[in-house]
Amino acid sequence: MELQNKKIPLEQFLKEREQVLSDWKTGSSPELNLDHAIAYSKSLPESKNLALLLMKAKKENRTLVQPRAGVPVLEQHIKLLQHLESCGADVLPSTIDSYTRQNRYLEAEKGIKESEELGRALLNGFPAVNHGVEGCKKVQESVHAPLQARHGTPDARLLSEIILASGWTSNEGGGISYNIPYAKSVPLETSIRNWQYCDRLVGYYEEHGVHINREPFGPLTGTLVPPSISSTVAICEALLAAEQGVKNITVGYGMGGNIVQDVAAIRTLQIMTERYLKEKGYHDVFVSTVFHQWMGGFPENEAEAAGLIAFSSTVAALSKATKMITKSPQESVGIPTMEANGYGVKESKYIINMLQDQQMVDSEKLRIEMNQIEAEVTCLMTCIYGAGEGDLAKGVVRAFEQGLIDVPFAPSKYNAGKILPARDLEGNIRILEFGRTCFSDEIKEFHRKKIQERADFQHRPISFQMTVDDVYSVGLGKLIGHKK
Amino acid sequence: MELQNKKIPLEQFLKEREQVLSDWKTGSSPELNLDHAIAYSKSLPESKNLALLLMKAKKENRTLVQPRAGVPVLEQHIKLLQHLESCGADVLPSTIDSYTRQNRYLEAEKGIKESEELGRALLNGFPAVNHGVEGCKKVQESVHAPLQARHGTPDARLLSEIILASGWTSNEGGGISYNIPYAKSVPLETSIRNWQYCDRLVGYYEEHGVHINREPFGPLTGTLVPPSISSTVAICEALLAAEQGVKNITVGYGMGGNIVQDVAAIRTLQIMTERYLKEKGYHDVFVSTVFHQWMGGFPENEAEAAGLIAFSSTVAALSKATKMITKSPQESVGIPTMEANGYGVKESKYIINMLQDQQMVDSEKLRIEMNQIEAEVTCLMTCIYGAGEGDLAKGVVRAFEQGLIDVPFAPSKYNAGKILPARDLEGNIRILEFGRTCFSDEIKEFHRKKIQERADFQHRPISFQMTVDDVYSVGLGKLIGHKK
Amino acid sequence: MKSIVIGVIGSDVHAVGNKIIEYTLENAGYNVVNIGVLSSQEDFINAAIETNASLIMVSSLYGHGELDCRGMRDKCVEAGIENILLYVGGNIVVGKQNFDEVKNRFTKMGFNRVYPPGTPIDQALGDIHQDLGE
Amino acid sequence: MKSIVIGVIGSDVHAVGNKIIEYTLENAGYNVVNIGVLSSQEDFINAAIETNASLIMVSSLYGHGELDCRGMRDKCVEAGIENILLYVGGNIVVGKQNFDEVKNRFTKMGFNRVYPPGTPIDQALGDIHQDLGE
Ligand code: B12
Ligand code: B12
Repeated sequence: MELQNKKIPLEQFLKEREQVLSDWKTGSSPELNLDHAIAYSKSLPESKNLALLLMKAKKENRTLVQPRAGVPVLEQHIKLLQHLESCGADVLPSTIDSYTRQNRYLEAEKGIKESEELGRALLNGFPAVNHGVEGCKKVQESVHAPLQARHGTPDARLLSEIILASGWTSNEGGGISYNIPYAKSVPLETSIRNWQYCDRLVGYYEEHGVHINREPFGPLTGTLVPPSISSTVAICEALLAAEQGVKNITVGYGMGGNIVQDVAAIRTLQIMTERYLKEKGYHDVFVSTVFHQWMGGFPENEAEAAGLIAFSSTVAALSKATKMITKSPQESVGIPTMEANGYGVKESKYIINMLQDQQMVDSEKLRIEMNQIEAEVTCLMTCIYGAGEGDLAKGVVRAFEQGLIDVPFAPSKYNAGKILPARDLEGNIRILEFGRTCFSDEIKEFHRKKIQERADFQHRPISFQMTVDDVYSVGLGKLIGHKK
Repeated sequence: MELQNKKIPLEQFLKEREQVLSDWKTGSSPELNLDHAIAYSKSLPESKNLALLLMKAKKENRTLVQPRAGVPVLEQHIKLLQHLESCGADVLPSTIDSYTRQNRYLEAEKGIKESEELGRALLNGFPAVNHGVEGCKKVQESVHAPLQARHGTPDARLLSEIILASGWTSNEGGGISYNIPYAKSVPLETSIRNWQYCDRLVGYYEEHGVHINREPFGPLTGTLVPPSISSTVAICEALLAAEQGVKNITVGYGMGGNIVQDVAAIRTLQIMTERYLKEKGYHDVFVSTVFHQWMGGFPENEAEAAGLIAFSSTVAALSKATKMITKSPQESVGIPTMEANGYGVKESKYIINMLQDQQMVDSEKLRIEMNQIEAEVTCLMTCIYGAGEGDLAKGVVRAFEQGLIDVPFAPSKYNAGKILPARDLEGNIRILEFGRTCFSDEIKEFHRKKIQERADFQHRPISFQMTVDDVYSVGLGKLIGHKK
Repeated sequence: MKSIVIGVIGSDVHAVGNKIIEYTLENAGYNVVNIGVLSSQEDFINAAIETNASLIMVSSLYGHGELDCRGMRDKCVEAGIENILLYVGGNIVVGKQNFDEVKNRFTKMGFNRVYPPGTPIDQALGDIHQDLGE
Repeated sequence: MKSIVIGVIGSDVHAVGNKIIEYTLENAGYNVVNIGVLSSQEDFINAAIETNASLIMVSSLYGHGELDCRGMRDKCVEAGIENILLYVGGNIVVGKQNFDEVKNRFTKMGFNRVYPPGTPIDQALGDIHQDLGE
């Protein structure tokens, strides 16, 4: 059937569902009966519902704190989450391992077993599908804060079924953001279609009175992504989700490093997502934002990493994003120990609390940067709808196919990979090479001017070496890359 | 002889000098011969001169990083400084112990001996006078960065002689800032007179071609000091120093916690110090600024403390202060280990480097805060000159006597101690109780309004309890104190 | 109303905690005799004798506490107030040290209660209440 | 011009380092055969055979390196390229582990060089140069 941005009819959804649940043995759990799952979800306290918590936080102008965390063995995972909660995490994650993300449940099974035997983790996350509803419910019942699945799965249908039936109230991802940065050869049609299912499932829960939050993955490749690119993807995914009945969406952004650009990005993202939703007829969707602490290569030294974490938190607090995802001082080395992860939470929470009553001051400069992002997003959105002849889902597929939108450093072969970012003299992320992206001449001129200023200042030619230097720079302790 | 703001005549200075040098046995070192000391200082490389380094940093719009550090045993102290240098400190300190600060050299001697015997430090700093020129020179010759003495000594004449003869190129302190927060019953006349000597000594070096930096101690009690109070003290000390021939002055400020107020304070301090120096006829004095990371009670948890250090660094970087003094994650517990101190330096330096190309954006709000501080400082300076009938030294003594200027929480009985600070709704430090300070009615009205807003918001009466809550708050993880 | 002598010992000028201790103890209903910063052992003892105090609370923040507090109990004995309660708190030694050992050192010196860094005065109110039995 | 096969093994999609390695090795004068992310052991080996490569550089960033790399040397032997150089680098195990032990594990698997986290490709150029002897 041809992909289109259209709510999946109930029967079709239920029919597909049978197939999805038969994918792996844990799909046959009686707990996956929808009536049962809805009843169970309704029996949980409101304080465990992320959709509600986000509404509350946004009203209070507060920024919630959430780490990433997941280990293969169930008991260890519970212990980990309880520790993070005690460190002040407002929202708890379960980061899913990479085999599960690729639907390789057999390998995940092996990974769990070996991790148990060797007494050390061999998987990089929590294999939720293998643990099934029974395991995931146990996790949920062992903590107080709302739970969210965080992954990177092009086909997360079974995973989504399992976590929602377990009382987890949020699912990260989307047909673009969990494909382009996370896969090599999954067609966008396929991942978008699969995520329509995931969103439809959330829509089903909503129709039956259970609020569920959905969060497109904002940072994409985490590496020098211009704010307008990531915002456009987030807005598209918000619109696709809303069509399937999602009512509570958190759009995300990965910190760039220039404070003004970062705050401008969060503010614009909130405003434009709401605007597009309204414009397209989705009037009852609640929108909030999530700010990711620096998502690119981290410094190796733990003191420096701790500095970067607090700096990220400062910017998040000033932006008044509704939620912030934390890193740990061990980021550059590997999956953090429980203690290191808790350290990141404690440190981040401290800064958020300290800055509770301050926000970025309005200025001409901030306004200019917001206008710039707005103009760029508008440009991209217009050409996506154009490419789809009015249909967003088709538009997204074709726009990527034609390189009209392009994500830097993405592994997917369905991404053009021609765009090259680089920083300007103040560290703002700009575009050095546009590929076939459909930005207007005016926008291109703006970026060229900014990059030229830097080239002049650094006495160097404009080239990929600039981008490379910028990829390394934050890890080496500077925002703007310098020639070696 | 009556105290006045007048350069000490050379003969008088040299006569007094004989007495000063006879205070303790190390004063008789032949290295203290002025010709010899000047020749030695001139033989040192420019890179070891803090006055020059500050000029360079200011030109490059860079913020230098300096920790506090001092241990009693010479070899340990050298090891400590070398470690801090390897962590990236641009300027090295030697924090002097508290017995030396009170000129109790006999007790310091005991402390050194016991520290050596027990293998752990019993003194809270480096007893420079006891170690004498020989020891202090050895310290200086063991490192590459410029050295500065940091202390809190009302009578630092002998100490100053020893460190300058040892090739240290900066001395922190001043007749007000090293008395009011650091003493109980030393009359201001005495400490100002003693610091005129210290400044005259620097003047002597300058006259003989050796640049020496002087740094009034900006943060005072480190506890909720309104920016206009600390700025006024800094400006007075800059003027008193300039009169004695000092040519390179770094005025300081301890972070308050509201980003806008903090940046406004540093900017205003730079501008107004320069303005007053010019106005009073000192045309060739180079002024720079130093930002102190949070100087009040620190959080106990090391992750939180690390957060506060990076947050402080972020504000310092945005303010473009010429130098920043760092703290360690062990601040609330005790003198840090070498490693913890180095951690603070590394973390801080990382943030300074990251933010090298960004600064606080101009805004209406920033301008208002700067104007406010300017108006308050002008008010205080005018009434200090008035109290002294035109003589600054006399004016300072009388203004403190009459409580026209008043430092919160200061131990000195020569400070009125009637002023009470508290934060407003955005965390700016305002004045809750004015005592007899000579602020204009307009200024008082402004503060009252701000404090009233907070009282209304927090549903509480305006009282000392507000101040108390604010003293505890940062240590407990909030900027603005809340009722328990 | 029982009297408590408070102050900061030795060459220590940390005044903030001292002011807050005074305020807190007065609010808790004690007669507070505050001898302030830079106080010697003798200053504490004289104040205690003059005011017939039941408790001396020594603050030491700056690290020299160990040197400054030695022999204080002996001086109390000499002055005829051998049974007076002695508390010490603040940041009483240099640096981060194992607190059990620190406590041991000060207990041996004759202090009845020894508090680790970061114990705000409010947390000691229970002890005071218990020891003074009011 | 010697050929080097590069790629990211297993279910790993970290693409940034891979692109930079390609760029750096080409600048250093090698013929780079980049099989990209999500590559199996077979993909590496087939590419090496096809291009007559002297060295396979395996990247593993995501933590499953230990599971993904096992048996790779045996597969090389089976495929008749038993003498090919095998390097591995990135963040090759889960979490912060003692690197000597990690190195040992991978050496036993038959890797000629094993790099700790945070070793940028530039730092390995010397080794490559030495091992390929050009
Ligand atoms: C950016 C990033 C991402 C992006 C990647 C986008 C993309 N498609 O490329 C996103 C956000 C999508 C992502 C996803 C995930 N990531 Co990731 N990611 C990072 C991060 C922050 C930076 C990586 C990077 O690009 N660095 C810059 C490049 C230039 O450096 P590099 O990759 O290290 O490569 C250089 C060197 O390592 C070396 N090198 C590499 N290979 C080889 C081989 C040889 C032989 C030699 C000599 C040298 C060498 O040369 C390269 C160039 O100089 C790192 C942490 C860090 N380093 O700070 C985590 C990190 C690699 N990710 C990690 C994990 C676990 C994941 C996820 C599972 C999600 C999660 N749990 O958080 C998923 C995995 C998805 C998957 N299936 O692979 C972990 C791996 C943990 C471990 N090994 O214990 C890390 C270390 C973070 C952490 N501490 O938890 N990630
Ligand atoms: C503000 C401050 C200053 C100000 C003090 C201004 C003034 N005159 O009051 C200034 C900047 C002048 C200063 C100077 C110095 N300081 Co100072 N200072 C601090 C700081 C940051 C906060 C202290 C404070 O006011 N806290 C808020 C109040 C409310 O808390 P408090 O003082 O801890 O008191 C509470 C509790 O401790 C408790 N308490 C106190 N006494 C007692 C007694 C009993 C019996 C009980 C039950 C409870 C109790 O109740 C109080 C109220 O709740 C601390 C570190 C920290 N805590 O974060 C360092 C600190 C105390 N200072 C220190 C030092 C070393 C110095 C200096 C020598 C300079 C230096 N090397 O940096 C000089 C010493 C000068 C001197 N001769 O005393 C060290 C002490 C080191 C140690 N013990 O190992 C500390 C711990 C910092 C550090 N980590 O190096 N300091």
